[in-house]
Amino acid sequence: MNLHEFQAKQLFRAAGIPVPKGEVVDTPSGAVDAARRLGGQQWMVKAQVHAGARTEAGGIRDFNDLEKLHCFAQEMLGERLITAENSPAGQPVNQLLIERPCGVKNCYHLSVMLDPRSGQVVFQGGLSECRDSAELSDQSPGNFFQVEVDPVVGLQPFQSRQLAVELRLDRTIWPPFFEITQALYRLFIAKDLLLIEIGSLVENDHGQMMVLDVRVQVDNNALVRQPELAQWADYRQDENQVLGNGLGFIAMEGDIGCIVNGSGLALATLDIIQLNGGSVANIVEIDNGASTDALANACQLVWDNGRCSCILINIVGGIVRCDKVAAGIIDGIQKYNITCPIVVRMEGTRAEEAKALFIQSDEKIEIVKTLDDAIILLIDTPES
Amino acid sequence: MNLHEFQAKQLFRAAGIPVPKGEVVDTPSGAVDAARRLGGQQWMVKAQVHAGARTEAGGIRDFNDLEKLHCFAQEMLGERLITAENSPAGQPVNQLLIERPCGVKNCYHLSVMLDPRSGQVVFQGGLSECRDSAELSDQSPGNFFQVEVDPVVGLQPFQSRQLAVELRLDRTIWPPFFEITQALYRLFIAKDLLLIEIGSLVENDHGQMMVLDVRVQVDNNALVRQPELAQWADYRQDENQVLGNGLGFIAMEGDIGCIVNGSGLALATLDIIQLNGGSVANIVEIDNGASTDALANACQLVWDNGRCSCILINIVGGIVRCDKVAAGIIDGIQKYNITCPIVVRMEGTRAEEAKALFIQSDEKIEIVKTLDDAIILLIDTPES
Amino acid sequence: MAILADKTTRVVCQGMTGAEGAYHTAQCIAYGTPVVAGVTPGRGGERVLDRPIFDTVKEAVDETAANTSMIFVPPLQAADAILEAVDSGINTIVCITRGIPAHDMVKVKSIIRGHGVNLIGPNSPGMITSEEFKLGVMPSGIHKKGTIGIVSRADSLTYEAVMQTTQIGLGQTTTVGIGSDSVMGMSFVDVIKLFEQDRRTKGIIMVGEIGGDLEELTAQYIADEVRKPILSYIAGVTAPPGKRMGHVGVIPESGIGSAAFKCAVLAEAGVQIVQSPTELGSRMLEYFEG
Amino acid sequence: MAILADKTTRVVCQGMTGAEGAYHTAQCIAYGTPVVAGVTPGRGGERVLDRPIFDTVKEAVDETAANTSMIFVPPLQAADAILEAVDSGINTIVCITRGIPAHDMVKVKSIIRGHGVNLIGPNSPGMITSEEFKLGVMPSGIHKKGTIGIVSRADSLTYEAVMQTTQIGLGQTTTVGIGSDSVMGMSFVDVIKLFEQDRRTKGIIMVGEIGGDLEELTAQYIADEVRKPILSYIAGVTAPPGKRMGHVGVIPESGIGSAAFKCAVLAEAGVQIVQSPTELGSRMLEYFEG
Repeated sequence: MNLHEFQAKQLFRAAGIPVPKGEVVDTPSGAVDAARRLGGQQWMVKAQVHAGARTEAGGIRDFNDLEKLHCFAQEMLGERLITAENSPAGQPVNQLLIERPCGVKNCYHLSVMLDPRSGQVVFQGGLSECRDSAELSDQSPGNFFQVEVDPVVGLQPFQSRQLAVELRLDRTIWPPFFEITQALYRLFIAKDLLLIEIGSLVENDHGQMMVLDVRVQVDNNALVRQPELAQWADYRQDENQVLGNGLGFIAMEGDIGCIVNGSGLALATLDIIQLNGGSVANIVEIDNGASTDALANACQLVWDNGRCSCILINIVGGIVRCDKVAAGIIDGIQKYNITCPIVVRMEGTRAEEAKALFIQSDEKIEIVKTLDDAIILLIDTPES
Repeated sequence: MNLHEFQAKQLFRAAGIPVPKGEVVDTPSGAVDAARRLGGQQWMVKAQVHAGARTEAGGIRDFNDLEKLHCFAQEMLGERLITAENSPAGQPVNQLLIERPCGVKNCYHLSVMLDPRSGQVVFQGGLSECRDSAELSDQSPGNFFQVEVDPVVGLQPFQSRQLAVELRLDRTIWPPFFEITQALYRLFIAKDLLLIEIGSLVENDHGQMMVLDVRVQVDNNALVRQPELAQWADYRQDENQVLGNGLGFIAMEGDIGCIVNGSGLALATLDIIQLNGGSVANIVEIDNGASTDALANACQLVWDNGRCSCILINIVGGIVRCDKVAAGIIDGIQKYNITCPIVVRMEGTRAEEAKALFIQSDEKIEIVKTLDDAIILLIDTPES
Repeated sequence: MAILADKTTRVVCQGMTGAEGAYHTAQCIAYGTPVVAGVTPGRGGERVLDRPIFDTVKEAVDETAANTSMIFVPPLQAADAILEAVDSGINTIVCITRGIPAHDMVKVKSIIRGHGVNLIGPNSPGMITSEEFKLGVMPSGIHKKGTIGIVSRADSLTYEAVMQTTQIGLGQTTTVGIGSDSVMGMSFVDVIKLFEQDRRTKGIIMVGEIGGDLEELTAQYIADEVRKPILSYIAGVTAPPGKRMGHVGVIPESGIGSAAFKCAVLAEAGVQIVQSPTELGSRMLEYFEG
Repeated sequence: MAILADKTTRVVCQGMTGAEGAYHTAQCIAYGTPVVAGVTPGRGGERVLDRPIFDTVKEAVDETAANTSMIFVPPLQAADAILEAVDSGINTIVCITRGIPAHDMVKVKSIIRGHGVNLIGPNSPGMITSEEFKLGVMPSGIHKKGTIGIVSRADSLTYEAVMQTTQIGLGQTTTVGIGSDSVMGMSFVDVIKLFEQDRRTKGIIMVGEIGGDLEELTAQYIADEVRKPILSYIAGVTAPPGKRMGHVGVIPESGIGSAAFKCAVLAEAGVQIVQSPTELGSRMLEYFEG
């Protein structure tokens, strides 16, 4: 799960990592009030979406005129920002972060991430071409270097020194840099983060270190023990996501809706349909945690008020039991009044019981034995 | 460094580990006042010395009569308590701990210690023959069992469960027991402890767990980063100790005083003197950290106002430089007006310079080449 | 028996008293798996599925000589369960639990490194030696004793590979789902190494998917060490690049993580690539007959 | 060269810019030790003793191919210094620093286990191959090239053993002080193993002391593996039992930790025991001549 920049900075502030003075607002007048409270003659206004490359997309601007700031806020709020890193539909801007800018002497980037393969926490750093807007987008592939931390051992002081030396930091800022690296590591561990990406860790004009821009990603699996972060979820930002009720959603542009169990089968179903000339409208992945209600909801998501012209239900039961899925889907078909053709292919745990349920349901459902059979029914022009 | 029981319990209380209500006092009237404040009809009075086996030695008693309690406090305070675990001179009782007793349903002992060889933190537990006085002395060699914790990994929940199962704890007290083991581990690590020995971990009449008796040992090397514990040092308790200024002291009963560098050489010097029929009055070990002042102080400690009849100075320089030691000792001899014969044997780093200093000093000092030569000079009756 | 289990295998199930644990353990027992005990803290002394329940794995090992564990405990307790199994001398662990926090798993990996433990999963359907031994949640009926070793990281797609090889008549030796979490125990390489050494296994099917670099890392090993025929399907060849695909994350245009890149490096390593999972069985058969 | 150093050894000194570090490193250089660099965080770029100073061990290793470290940093920074050395690829570390908290050292031991690093100390006088190579703080003058390997955990008493063997004319191959802290790196066994394998070493002297169980643990290894003559002195045979003896702690009446027990198990393992350190040289000579 991604955090918004203002949320990440709130975590940083609590962890003792210096960030610029700032306020988050959701109205144009709020933006102006915030700028007044922050004082000074110049303000950064940063659109809060779960994507990088906001500067190039016009989502980050600086102003020295409150009227212009107000206009920009008015333009931005409620609109969708399309950056090089998000989808063509962009993401909604519901909040703006207003900050005091800071004079930059030197600029670095520093990431902390979990390397799933090695099982290490990796600090990766490099020099950054800094702009005042200070947001990381495409990095020039400069001299990156990394330090690997065993999560059982933790970040050692010598590793912070190695980072400082590699970054060629002025020795006067070693002490605050060491504090920042240790605080970042503690935060990374304490909050179950998968990624902290500081686009601009700057040494400012006063020889202090400060974080201007940061992206933070939290482990979805850990949200149950991070209730304060779970509250920060902004599902409006991600069209394709794990919905938290045992469903995952992938939006495509075609006309065949799919309900599938497991991500592998979802991708394979996509492959088979598209390699046979069909096109997929969307895929709902269900997992073992999906309740009967969630399964009905899956039908609603796939059907999407008639956007799809037919639906494929492709379930290979294992820990997921086919009959339970069938019951939920039959509920959904009736509840959401789904009228398009539905093709069902079920194998594995309790598949026979499931098929019996479909037959009893009186809904117009074709039950097929193999995926190839399903394809024939779903795709009008198999020769394409 | 050992802590007093009341100090250990203060740590426990802060760590959330239940201990009986109690107060520490240093006067008989204070003892009575404390008992009144604690309320109830019965009180435990526990002499605070750095040794176990206090109950058998009469250092722990329970009273239901405040006058008798007052008398006991009067008898104890300012006296030396001799237990089976301390030296014949005993240790001074300067404080008493007054506690409310607690009804005991089941009693266990549980130790946490650092095993230097394996480098593991060892939890050792067993059933305890519990008395209300609840102090561990010699344990009946019952069924001990242990769980080893890698200090890098930390105590895992399953290890607490293993302990609970081995102790055959009633499942109703598993949750508080798990909390106590985790709190003990955190305390052990956070405070640089070498030993936590809970003589009586009891399940009381109300099904709660409580620690009645505990001994705690802190790593001397860590006192610099444990300032609050360093303040709790009670040097009156230990006649033989590392004095903190680079000197260690071992008191014996003979007549030859020794100043030696390093504990190995101290023991070897003791061996050589005693195997040759001599007897040692005391040994001061000096280490590299000893200042010139401390070295002079070493002379005072060894001389002990004339208790020793001769002094052997046996230094093999390495990181310790002989000339620096010589200078400090010459100072000491003059400052404390030491009049007995002094034999010096110095080898190693800057030994020649050291010998020159002794010769220039005009003090009556015999310089010898080997330990055997020193023995001949020191011991009148080498044939014994 | 083929890989990861033999005549000496004795299974303890951690979390056998839960609904999922009890259901699937019963299926395993019915399949012939020697399940000897269950472990649920606080439930020691009970019997479930006619097997004794212990409070700790250590007791289960002491009393029943269990050496293999199947784990069904809830996600936040699963890392502790794995560490308990390793500490108690269990040498093969199948962790079915999904949703374990990544930080827990990287710590587990670091701690058990060098212990010589086979950890399958987490978030794995488990492993099954067809018609002999099952340690997991896969449907039993579709597996048929045969000659193909299957290893997959694409959960439900594993069954697809199994059905294909069953229908075509080749059957399977052992099928291993290595799990679809990013932090996993045994990798493709670890399992393929066992298949390469196993006399009964004549061919290997590897089912991968887009994202990560696991298939890329496996290619070099295959090129250097694997002599048996090996066939692979990578799910997601038609997934649009630059788009977030569920738990897989954003798929790059090209390079590490994309299906095209994975297929290319595997093909170069001598792996036969199929474009659709429906071809898995027929292409393997072609290999043997052709 | 004898043990723990050879023609490829290149030494970095961590803490060389401190007073002790500079003094003793100068002595080591004078003795012929190939000291190539120093490391002091924040002092990189300076030169001390005509050697470059680096901020990190990694830089020192990269620039000077150092593979051995001598550590003089203050006690609370020493554990980090050891870990830094290991992380940077140093394979032999002599830690002179005394007063390192025990918790720091047990963590270090746990972390470096399995890294194949030789850690001598902490609280060690270091090691010296007589008239060739010195990595430590022992006085140089008393060492004479010869045939006896000396290992000791009794700091200043080590020099006593050296002087004895020098005076009697046997001389030493290498002398190793394993340090007198309770948590230590290389043990008696680790060093004796190297002496047993070393062709130049003809006899071994082991200097122990009361307390702990290190000598007891060594006895079994000697009985099983050591063929060279081995002589031992255990300091404290006359220490009164039940009494606290400085840092050694309370000495038991009998059993593990007492001098009598240590001497008995060592004698049973075939070790010659001397009662006084003044006999170390003469008894070893007797052995060779008798």
